[in-house]
Amino acid sequence: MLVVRGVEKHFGATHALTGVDLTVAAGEVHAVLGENGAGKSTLMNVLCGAFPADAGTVTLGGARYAPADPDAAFRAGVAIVHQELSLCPRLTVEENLLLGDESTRAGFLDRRRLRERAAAALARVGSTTPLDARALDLSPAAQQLVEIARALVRGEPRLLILDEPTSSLGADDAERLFALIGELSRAGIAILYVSHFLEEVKRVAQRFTVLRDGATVGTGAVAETSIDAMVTQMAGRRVEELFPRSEHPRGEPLLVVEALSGSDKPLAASLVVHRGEVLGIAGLVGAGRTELLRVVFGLDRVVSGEVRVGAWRGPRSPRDALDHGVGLLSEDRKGEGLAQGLSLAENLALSRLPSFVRGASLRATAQRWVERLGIRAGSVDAPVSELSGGNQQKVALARLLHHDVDVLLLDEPTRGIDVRSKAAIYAEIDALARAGKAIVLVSSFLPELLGVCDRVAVMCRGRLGEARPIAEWTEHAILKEAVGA
Amino acid sequence: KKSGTGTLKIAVVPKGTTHEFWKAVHAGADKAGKEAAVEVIWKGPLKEDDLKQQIEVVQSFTAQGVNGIVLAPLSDKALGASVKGAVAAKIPVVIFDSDLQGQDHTSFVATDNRAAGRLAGDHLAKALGGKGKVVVLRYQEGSASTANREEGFLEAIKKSTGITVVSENQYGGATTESALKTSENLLSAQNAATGGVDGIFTPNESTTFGMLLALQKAGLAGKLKLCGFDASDKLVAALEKGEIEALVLQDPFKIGYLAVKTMVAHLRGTPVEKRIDTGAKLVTKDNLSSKEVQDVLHPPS
Amino acid sequence: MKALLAKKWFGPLVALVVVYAIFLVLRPETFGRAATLLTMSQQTVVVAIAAVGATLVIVSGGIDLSVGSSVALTSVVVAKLLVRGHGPLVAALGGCLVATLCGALGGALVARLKMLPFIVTLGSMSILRGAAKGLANEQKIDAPARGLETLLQPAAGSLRPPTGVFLAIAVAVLAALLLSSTRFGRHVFAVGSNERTARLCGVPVERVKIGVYAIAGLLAGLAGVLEFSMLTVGDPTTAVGLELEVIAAVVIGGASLSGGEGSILGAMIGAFLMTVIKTGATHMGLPNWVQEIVTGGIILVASGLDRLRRGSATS
Amino acid sequence: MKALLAKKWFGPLVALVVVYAIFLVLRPETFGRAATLLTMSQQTVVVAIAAVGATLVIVSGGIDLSVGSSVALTSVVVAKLLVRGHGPLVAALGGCLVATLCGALGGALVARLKMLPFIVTLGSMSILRGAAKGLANEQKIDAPARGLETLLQPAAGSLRPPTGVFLAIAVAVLAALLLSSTRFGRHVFAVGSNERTARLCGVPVERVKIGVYAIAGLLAGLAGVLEFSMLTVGDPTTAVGLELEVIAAVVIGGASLSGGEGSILGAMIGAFLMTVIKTGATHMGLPNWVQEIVTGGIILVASGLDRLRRGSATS
Ligand SMILES: Nc1ncnc2c1ncn2[C@@H]1O[C@H](COP(=O)(O)OP(=O)(O)OP(=O)(O)O)[C@@H](O)[C@H]1O
Ligand SMILES: Nc1ncnc2c1ncn2[C@@H]1O[C@H](COP(=O)(O)OP(=O)(O)OP(=O)(O)O)[C@@H](O)[C@H]1O
Ligand SMILES: [Mg+2]
Ligand SMILES: [Mg+2]
Repeated sequence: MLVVRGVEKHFGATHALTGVDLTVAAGEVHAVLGENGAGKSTLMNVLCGAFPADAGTVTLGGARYAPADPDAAFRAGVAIVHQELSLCPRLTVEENLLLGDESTRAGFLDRRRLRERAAAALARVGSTTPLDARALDLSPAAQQLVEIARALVRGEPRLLILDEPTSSLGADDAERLFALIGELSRAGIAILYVSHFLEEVKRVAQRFTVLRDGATVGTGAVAETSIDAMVTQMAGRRVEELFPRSEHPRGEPLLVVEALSGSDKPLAASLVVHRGEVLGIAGLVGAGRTELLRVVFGLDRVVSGEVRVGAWRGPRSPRDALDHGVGLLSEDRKGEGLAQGLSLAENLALSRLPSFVRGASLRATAQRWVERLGIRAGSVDAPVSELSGGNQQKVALARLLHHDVDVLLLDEPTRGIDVRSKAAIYAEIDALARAGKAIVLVSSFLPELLGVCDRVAVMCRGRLGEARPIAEWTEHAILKEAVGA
Repeated sequence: KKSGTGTLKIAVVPKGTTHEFWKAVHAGADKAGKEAAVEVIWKGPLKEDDLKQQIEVVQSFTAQGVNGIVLAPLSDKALGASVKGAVAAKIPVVIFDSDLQGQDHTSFVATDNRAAGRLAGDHLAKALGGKGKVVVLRYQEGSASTANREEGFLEAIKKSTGITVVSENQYGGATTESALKTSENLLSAQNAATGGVDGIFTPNESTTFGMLLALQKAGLAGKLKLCGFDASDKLVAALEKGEIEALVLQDPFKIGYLAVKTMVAHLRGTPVEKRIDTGAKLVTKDNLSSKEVQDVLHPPS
Repeated sequence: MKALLAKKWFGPLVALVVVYAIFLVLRPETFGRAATLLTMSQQTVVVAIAAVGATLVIVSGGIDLSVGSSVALTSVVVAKLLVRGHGPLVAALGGCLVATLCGALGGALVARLKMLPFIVTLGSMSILRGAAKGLANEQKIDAPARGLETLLQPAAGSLRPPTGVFLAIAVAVLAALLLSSTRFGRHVFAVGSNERTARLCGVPVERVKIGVYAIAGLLAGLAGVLEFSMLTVGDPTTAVGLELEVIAAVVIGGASLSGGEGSILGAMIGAFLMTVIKTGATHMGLPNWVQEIVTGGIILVASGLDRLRRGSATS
Repeated sequence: MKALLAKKWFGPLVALVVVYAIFLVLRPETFGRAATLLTMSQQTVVVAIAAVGATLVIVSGGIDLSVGSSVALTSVVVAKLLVRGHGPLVAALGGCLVATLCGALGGALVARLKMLPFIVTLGSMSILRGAAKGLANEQKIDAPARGLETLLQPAAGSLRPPTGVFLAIAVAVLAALLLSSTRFGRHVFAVGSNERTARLCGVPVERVKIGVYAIAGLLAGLAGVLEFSMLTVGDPTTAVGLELEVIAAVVIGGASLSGGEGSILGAMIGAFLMTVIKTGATHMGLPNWVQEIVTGGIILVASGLDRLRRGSATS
């Protein structure tokens, strides 16, 4: 069905793809694996016509395939869901869904038909988002579903590309997506699936191809390969334990939140985090975990309640919070976490600039963090938008580490991060706890919560449940509390 | 540092370049230049009435080293320094059209604007029979020559106790378009259609034409007595039709001609007078066809 | 009702009504007359038509600084053609054609060379102004209007608005339909909202941009024809600064200069609001400088209140 | 070398050198004189100083349309104070103070009420112009310059640039340092690049914005003092349209109107480029309309080539 031979792509001096081979059969779900910056998204962008390959050949269904632009790719039957959310923020869901393929009658938009098509596509992915909502008012999960629906709205594609589709989805939505993938592959559609969740890959994919440094280094059947083996291929060496956990004795209470309410969520949330402790917060998408962290940090409006860190009483403003050792990692790295136009070095130091800034020292600092977190970047002076998704996430995290706060509020810190780097980040979190920091970890990835946290609390419809030691939780217990049962 | 080529280079700097008045000045200057066999460089500010750009043009000519500068200053004070600079660089300056403070320039060639304004005022007072309501649509804030005309007009009109000036604080602005809009609003605000206005004074071409258009649109042309300034084909045609009561004409051709002539005379060592008046004429339907008026309207070129 | 409140043009509409009412109370005898309303609508026509084009451009994420020059050039071209003995229709079409070509050319630079709209239209603003002056020999061109003048002149004494006013309304309605009910219109919003996404969704971004600038050029041309009809001369120095007035109307009407947002109705309200302020101030006999302060103040207060209203609505 | 090519101001610098060289070849006797260079640098001073402020504003993601009015108001205030018998220093400081306050006030509206910079400065453009005219009693104010005139006038015959030129250079250097090497400067970039990120990182977004507009006001004031020094009268109608010239200089110098990008050096090159074009055209004896066409053409060609160059560098 799809045969890729020796495809290369470079951006200036960066060689993103240096020789990719890939074969996908009709009706096959084919996983593309690789570490952050390996070139997965670049390959997908080449396949969907976003930019041309510099070398190599692609055939689709036996015919030579070299789309001049995305529209040509659509017409050839290739649909894609991009890694980064990319809706038009001010347009409605319906307008976004049918963008570029509007139905018209006598030159005018056929509104009824448009709504029907949009509604059908949304129903297919199980989204309940109203058609008239504006994209910028949607949560990342809702936007992701709209994007998936958009890939299907023009009719069944021959090849569907999904670039980390579940990174911002909750478990429920992900389940529905897996079911949909099964259905599509049974109908003979080839699917390219990019993900850092190897358990997911195990479930949905039949075959996989591993990229490293822009080249294919291996391919195989999923059923015959263990997760460990995949990881080893990706990294080029064995990766030790995923969740390194050391003894970090719990100290005195550091962050105290009392009956904190935001304008919508959270509702009278209270919690205490001690030094040397990692507190996990679980919940469904839309439960208000993000809002909780934002209110604590002083980014969102407080309606009532109080936050204390030592003698400091807040929340007041992010500046104030940062000055008193509280830092937040945003879940929305594209829209909020990073200033895409600024360089890696500038982004990294932004919250902690000296009165007089020396470019050289900024770069030196950035270089240190690049090495410490294994960030793949051409240069620390290049705009952060040129980094791969996972590497951007690392930069956002590095900023918090560099600021050296005592209380870290981490919202989905490993979103889009490869397995090896995840392990490194978990080790980092562990080390921070040992150093007496207090950490709040919001995550939709349960193994992560169970593997890293000392205590876990579950949030449901704006209300925060009681935080209990990790030993008292199972995945099942968390899910049960999350749905409010 | 006279340029070696022999022909004298004289820069003529008007206040603007697109009003018909300046076109006639240009023609006069060119004619004088041709007669005296000197090169006339005509260069005004890009935007009409832009003081700063005019200063820049004068500075630029000074730096370039022309032989003489003939200037119609947009401000009687602000151009002083640039003129001083030119004179210090051994470039003599003749001022024309509007006056300049100080003694640096060689000569001043112009109409007496205040007297010209009085001419219009006296005529309008007479035409109205010494009573009625009069509107003055001013030209632009800070323009000295038109302000003098406006003051001269007011001075004369206020001598008639039967006449009240009902509006004198509106400015028409630099273009016909802005003058037209202001005129329309002014006419309706003063109830011109129902006898709220009897006479109007406008101090230059663009305000006169804008006001004329407004009157024509409101169907009031000819019913009110409009005294304007300067001439263009459309204004003269309106004068003939009786839509304009009177126009005060300066002789722009003569102004340009004399200004350059004066400069040439000075450069060639002939003594010139400090003040040269070029006069102004009041034109009505009656004397429109007279030879002296026709000479001003259609200068020999 | 809530839907109404959420409309971008609701704030400006309220401002318009309030300002109108204030002047009405202060000067009922003159400001309240039908003739005044008529004059105001006539005076708004040129800005309004140009603002329709500017709305498209701004919604698409661009900006057009050349509209004033384009209007002046058109008025000169029309006058030239009339002087040469062509009929009014030929003259008007000729003027519009020139303006459309200039717009499309600018659009091509923006779309194909990916030059910034601000710079492209700044350049063409200067070029078109120069061309107008050159073509007109740096003078106003007296031309026989051959009936074109009636576009913006009501039959004397009559209160029926002249053709130009209906023309402006027709243009606005058509453009509003274009924006809301055609594929092209949606693409304009999409390009302004997120150009990359639009491209990835197969929107012909370049063609959309060129189309938008060409339409804006055409409408600037139409505005130029009406400007000629108002002045009855081709004036190369007219409409200096019109671009700011036009952009102001569009922005006051709720458009965002970062693209993806804006409404024709809003722009029309914005354009009319400014005429009302100007006219009202003249009727009050306020000196020009007070007028300018009042105009600025109203712009600030109107959009400040709008901000406060929306702020309180969302939070 | 490659780093140099990547600089935003490299393209405009090449354009400047090329244009300068062309005029030098065409008019060596007059354009090549030191006096010409001196005159050009003097004539750039006002735009350059205002452009420094505008660069800050544009980098922060805003825009300032009020700079022309602010310059005019300052020139009037300075003249008024001199007429009242105050010394030159008091007059200059008084003028700058007024402009700074106006800037800060506008900044407060932008930052606190979240009003659009375009609308706020459009309003203040009108208000300040009106205030200038009112304060000046709708006339140019004749004032004893008391030495202020020497700021922009070289001693006759001397080729030493006047103080104003050095002042402009000093302002530019200080502002460049401010932008590149202080926390405030980096914050300005961050706010312009992504305001939400800036807030997340504890950047005091509101204070940064107010600061930026206040500095822009101060520099507009300084430009106004120099304008006075050039005119030696307080002129309420001066500097109409200066805002576009200033923004053009900044944008030609490589800034992006969507914020987060821009350089002081680039803006200075942009400002000087425009003076060179203007002066060169005068020396060539080109009529105004040709000059306008040439100016527009150079703007288009310079930035078009720049686009092509960068396009080929990245792909
Ligand atoms: N527009 C660009 N300009 C320059 N370099 C780029 C650009 N886009 C991607 N790159 C570089 O290409 C390489 C591959 O990036 P890509 O986005 O394909 O990685 P990825 O495998 O999708 O990683 P991730 O898992 O983090 O999403 C990276 O080194 C990245 O920095
Ligand atoms: N109606 C809305 N309008 C604007 N933003 C919204 C809206 N609903 C959700 N969001 C934003 O979407 C994000 C996620 O929403 P929420 O906090 O409710 O989910 P969550 O519990 O954090 O789940 P997850 O992190 O898994 O997405 C938040 O940043 C929130 O501000
Ligand atoms: Mg990727
Ligand atoms: Mg969340």
